[in-house]
Amino acid sequence: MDLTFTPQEEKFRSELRGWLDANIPAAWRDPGFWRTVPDDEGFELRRDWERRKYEAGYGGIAWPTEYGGLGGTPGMKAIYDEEMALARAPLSANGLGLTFLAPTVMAIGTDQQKRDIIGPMLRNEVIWCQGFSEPGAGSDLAALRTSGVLDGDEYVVNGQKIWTTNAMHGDKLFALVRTEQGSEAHRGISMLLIDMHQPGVEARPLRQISGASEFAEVFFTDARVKASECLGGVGNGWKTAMMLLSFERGASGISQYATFRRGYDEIVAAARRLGRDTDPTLRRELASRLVELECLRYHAMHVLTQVEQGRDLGSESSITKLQWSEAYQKLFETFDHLLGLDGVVTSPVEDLDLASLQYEAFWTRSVTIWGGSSQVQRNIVAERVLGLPR
Amino acid sequence: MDLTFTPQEEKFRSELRGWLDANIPAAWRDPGFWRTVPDDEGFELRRDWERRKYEAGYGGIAWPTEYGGLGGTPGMKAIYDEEMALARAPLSANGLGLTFLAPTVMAIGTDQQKRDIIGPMLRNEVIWCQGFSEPGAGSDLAALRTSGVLDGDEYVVNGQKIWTTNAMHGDKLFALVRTEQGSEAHRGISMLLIDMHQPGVEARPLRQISGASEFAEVFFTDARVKASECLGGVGNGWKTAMMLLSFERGASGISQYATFRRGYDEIVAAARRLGRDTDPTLRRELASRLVELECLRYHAMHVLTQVEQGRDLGSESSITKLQWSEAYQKLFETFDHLLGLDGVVTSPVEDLDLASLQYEAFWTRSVTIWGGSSQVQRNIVAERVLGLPR
Amino acid sequence: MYFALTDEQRALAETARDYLADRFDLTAVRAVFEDTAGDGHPAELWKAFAEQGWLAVLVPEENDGIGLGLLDAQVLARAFGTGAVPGPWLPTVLAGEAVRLAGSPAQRAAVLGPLAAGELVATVALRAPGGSFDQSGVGVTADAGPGGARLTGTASPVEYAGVARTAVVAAKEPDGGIGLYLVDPASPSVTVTALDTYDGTTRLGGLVLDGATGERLPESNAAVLAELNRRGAVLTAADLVGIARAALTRTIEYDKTRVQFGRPVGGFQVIKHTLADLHVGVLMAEHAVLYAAHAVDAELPDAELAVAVAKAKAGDAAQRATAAMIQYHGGIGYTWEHEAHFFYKRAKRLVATFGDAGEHLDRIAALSIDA
Amino acid sequence: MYFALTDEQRALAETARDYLADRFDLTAVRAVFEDTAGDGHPAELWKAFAEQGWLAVLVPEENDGIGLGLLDAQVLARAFGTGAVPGPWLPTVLAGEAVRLAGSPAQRAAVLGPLAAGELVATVALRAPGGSFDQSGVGVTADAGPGGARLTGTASPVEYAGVARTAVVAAKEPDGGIGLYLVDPASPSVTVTALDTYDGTTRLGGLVLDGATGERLPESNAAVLAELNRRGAVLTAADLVGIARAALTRTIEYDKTRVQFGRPVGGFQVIKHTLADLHVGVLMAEHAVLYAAHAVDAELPDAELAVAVAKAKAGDAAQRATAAMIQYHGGIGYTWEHEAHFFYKRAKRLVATFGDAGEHLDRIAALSIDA
Repeated sequence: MDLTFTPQEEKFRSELRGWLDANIPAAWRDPGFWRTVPDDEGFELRRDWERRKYEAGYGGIAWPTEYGGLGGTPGMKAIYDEEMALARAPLSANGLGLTFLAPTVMAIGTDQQKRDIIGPMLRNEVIWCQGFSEPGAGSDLAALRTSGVLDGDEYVVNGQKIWTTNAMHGDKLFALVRTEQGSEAHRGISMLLIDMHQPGVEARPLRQISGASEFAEVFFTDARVKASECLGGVGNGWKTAMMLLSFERGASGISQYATFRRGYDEIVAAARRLGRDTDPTLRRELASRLVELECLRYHAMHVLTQVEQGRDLGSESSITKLQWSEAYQKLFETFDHLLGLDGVVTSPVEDLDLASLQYEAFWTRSVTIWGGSSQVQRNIVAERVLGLPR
Repeated sequence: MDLTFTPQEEKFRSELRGWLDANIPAAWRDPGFWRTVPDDEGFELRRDWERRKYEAGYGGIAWPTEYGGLGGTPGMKAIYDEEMALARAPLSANGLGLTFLAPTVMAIGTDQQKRDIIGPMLRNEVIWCQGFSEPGAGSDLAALRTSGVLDGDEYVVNGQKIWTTNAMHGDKLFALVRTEQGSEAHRGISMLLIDMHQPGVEARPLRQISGASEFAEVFFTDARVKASECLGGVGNGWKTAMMLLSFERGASGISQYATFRRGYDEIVAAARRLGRDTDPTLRRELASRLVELECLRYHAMHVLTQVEQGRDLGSESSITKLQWSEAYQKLFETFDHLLGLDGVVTSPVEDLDLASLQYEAFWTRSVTIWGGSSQVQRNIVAERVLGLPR
Repeated sequence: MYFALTDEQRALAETARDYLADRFDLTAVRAVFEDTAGDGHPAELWKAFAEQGWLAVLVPEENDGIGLGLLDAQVLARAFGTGAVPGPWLPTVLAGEAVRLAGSPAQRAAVLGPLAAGELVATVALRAPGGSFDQSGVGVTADAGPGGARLTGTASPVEYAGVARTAVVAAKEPDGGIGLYLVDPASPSVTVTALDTYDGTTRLGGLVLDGATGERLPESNAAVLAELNRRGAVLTAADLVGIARAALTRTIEYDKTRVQFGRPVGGFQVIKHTLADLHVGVLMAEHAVLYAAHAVDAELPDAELAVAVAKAKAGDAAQRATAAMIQYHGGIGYTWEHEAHFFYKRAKRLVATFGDAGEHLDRIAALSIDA
Repeated sequence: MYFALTDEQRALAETARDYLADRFDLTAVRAVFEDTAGDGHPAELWKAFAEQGWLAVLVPEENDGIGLGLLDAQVLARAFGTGAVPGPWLPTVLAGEAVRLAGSPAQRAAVLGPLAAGELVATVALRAPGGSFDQSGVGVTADAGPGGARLTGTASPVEYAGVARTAVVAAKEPDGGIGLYLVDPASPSVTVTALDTYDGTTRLGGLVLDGATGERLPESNAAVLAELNRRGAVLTAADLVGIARAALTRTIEYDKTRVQFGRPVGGFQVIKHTLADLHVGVLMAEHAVLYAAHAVDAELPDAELAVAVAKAKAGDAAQRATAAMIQYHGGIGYTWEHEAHFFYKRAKRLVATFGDAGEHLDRIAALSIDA
């Protein structure tokens, strides 16, 4: 057992922390900041900040240097994730591209794709969106119906995607499209790289129960994409998507831990302000939540160890997702219990603003749905980890 | 809303209570009494006591008088159930016969069967056991394999039943037997009435995790039963069994409520003795258990009202079973939490004997398994009450 | 033994349900929900409430009411939960109950008639921030001043503080007792602040009293406050049960038709079992509210226990059912355009109104452990 | 970053598992379990423990031990949980820890060598009935008497009080502090009562001291008692994690083959999801015990928190997994002949040993809310 990082890794942490201290505006540390900024403006702030971060040398931490990455260790990537969360750095403007698309392109993209996609993504010149889910294809992704029909050297795409993060600001979309007409299930699908700046592509924001719009719907009406803009080969879309999603496995949960642990402290502070932090039952309930958060931290160290040892993580990401999403959701149920009727209003007493925590409480209702619902994750754990019959 | 009973019903209650006061020995009121008496002796006490109860006019409360019953109202039956529980009257020696077999015989038995079965059962001259479950047919009762092959005017029965209550003291067994060889699922089954006092029938007690043996296994080796000893017609066994089980629906849960509510008070008393009744969290946990028990009481009134109104109860019994079994099991989980390490030993301090509560705690682990497991009950509620797809 | 609604009560429930379905469905609810600057008090709806007698249900006949009981009133509260209906019905009815229970004949005549006729929107202001729904949670004090009592302190959140013309305010009195006072929120010594809430099916405000004049309800005391809180708890529990049943029914209907992996998602065993458990829980909560309302009406010895059981159970059932409504609609239930959040948010608020689970469980513990 | 057992630790785990599978399987456990009149301390097994070095693991090399850490010791505790192994390993090892932490060189020499060699069965007696596992739960007082301290009071339940030749007894001292004392249970002023328990994988007793002579461990104090309780909690949590994993693995294996309704019951979605959730819970508990053991060994700043997290989580995982073992074996898991009850009962006992969930959650709350 050795829970320390190497001296090089700790040096990296200390430099990164210094850079973040100097470069994240004080206003951003206010938990309410991003909700006060109009959506478009907020996105531009994030895009610009991320570009500066890249220029300072903090882009693609664990990517090979040949792709513009830092060539760092898995430990450095974990440190990076943790420090970003601790510093309240905004979410990446290009998160899905950086996490999923880029490593897939590195693995199976053509040379042209590697050149065209990775650099511009790192520099935030192109913002990537993911086009997987559809209204009729949520947990059952293979039921997707968006179609692409070959017309000369272009596909003509029709259909609809949903739950597309950043779609209002996106430039391109890596989308699963049924390119073989009449095909069913996971056959006949291709991953097409679609330009969103064309008349045939329309994004409409999707408002959530919190009132915010993290997601959007994307409609394709005779949208066009070059046949060469296909990742992983025509008809191989399902296989490509599975590889792409497997890159989630690097994510250990440390970033979630850092974020949720701060949420815990904010909840405690709010309860204290109303004299509700001394209720013995609520204290135990809070403590139970911390048990799950600490387990998430230990689990993150376990995952990082597995990655460093080069072990196959298998379906570990489903376990990580279940642990963080359920713990996060329950933490905010406890927020409701702690605050009682006073949690119903934004400012129950002077100098106490619950808006951010209330917003987050609603957000937690979504985390057991997207990215594979808890039900889908349990299926995966049962079948692939425990070997139970399908 | 009118939660009172009629004057006649209240008169019945008062007389019954007086009779029970006078006729239940003081020793029986000690929660530990029945565990101190050897099994055989205990059974004889119960058999004898029940005979006296019958002779005093308290047999077959809601049965028609033509069958030796009292011809009472559903309200009287509920009062009877409640008073028996309150008085700590022992469980009936012939419970499965009285609850299930008798009304089935009244409904579809031959005249001969009505004469042969009902009177002797009421007088406890014949103790009836139920032979349904098998080692390979638990939740999936239709997978049963015990076979009956016609040989002249008798069936020759081979196979095994399990979870048979009172089998060590039983005289006859109403058993589901596959009388059509090669048949599958619920076809080709008959309900045979088998004499247990023959060389081909052997009962072996089945010890439980509590150490007691409420149940037994019954082995058939060329056991013989007259073809006329078939209830509901040859090959109609499944239909007969479904009718038989439907008579559970009269049971409203009031008897369970009275019993569990007393358990609640006993648990509180034990906790008080150890100074654990003031823990605020455990108090709330206890209170949560009482919420479910009180709901069970209200539900019992609801069921009784439905019965009195002559309404079809449908699959209500699954709801009753889920409510009482889960509430009962959780109540004793709270017993464990309340007593903490002191609940691990039978007598943590002088004058405190936890043996009965500990025994009951183990018993509660079985109630979500037998009589249709919680999983089976939830299937029934989902499909038959909520109309969800099979 | 008759543990059920009467035919008349069932008819009342149907009338309310049908009226709301026809004239104030979820589209109308949405308009109020999204108009956060509005007063959340649609005039047409209120007029209908008065015409249907829904404001008169608990008002005695001598005060031009219908003089029914809490069991009848909970029929309406449940219907309003089922429809996520906005408007100051609950606070108005409870203010009426305060006057009925503790007012002088003159006060009863002055308040109850107009209230039953829909001419008076009223509210109750019974606790301060951080407080519980009992004597200890009262945040206003009453001092004898020239010409009557002067009230000072805070009450929050108060339902429809912005539209109520009369507020029944609970106050601690110099002798250590509790009194209930009729206060005019528009008087200069009262500040009404609109409070932002996520539940658009209501409007909440804070009351700050700075020596405000209050007209005492002469029979009021701590016991009447407790009685008022009990009645508030029963009606809130009924609303929650209405929410819970609506959320469950809508989820079941959706899951019967939503197909994933080639079959209705309602056919997956995990979802079936979850919905079955929810049904049992909602059914038990329905029983518990019926029993509690009757126990209060009939002054049964276990009325206090029954109210606590009903509120705790109804809150639990509603929270589970509305959370499941979001989860088992998949992503669509998480969108603003879907109705799931009306039910989820209303339940979340009401769970804590008139005592959260902790308060009621503590009461149950005191009644069953210390007795 | 290396959050895992070393190869040596893994080898130790395998050796223990293999030895127990070969030489002390569940048939052997059953013999002890059912022999309720016996001392629950199979001599052959103890001899093997000594030979394998399993009693010496925490004893310093200077006292003829192996001098490893709690992380190594928890490997063994986990194996004993996996095998539901009886015998006084835990109380003996903890008594050794008390002497190692607070004993004089002479006491260490006298106790630790024989203990490591399997020649001394010892136990710890740290709380009274109704008490918690901290200073406040101590039920023995020490008074200065002629010729040394005299101990009076009660400690219960004490593991293997009937076979231990030495007991480490915690006592409140006249100055309000805490001391640990070596007591001979066979001395005339000590009464040892065998206590009936449902968990046949151990033997429990009560100690009543009536002016018994105690040899003080000179460095002992309240902090050492807390340290001892922490180590007890970690090793108990490890045992629970072993139980939980065994219960889950056995249930999965059974449900893969048990057929109902034409398919393995492990193929039903409700059972799959329950087992998946259990797996996540057990895995997290495994992590938590590893971390806690290391945190104590390395004296990490969050060691106290980590121990409380590990004990709370391991207890929860074991209780769920063993209850599921009974439920998801169907009726057979409820029979005496099946092994499910060994695990269920052992878990039920250990959940409350060295602090139940409430105690540990209170500690977590104090560390994270009041800090």
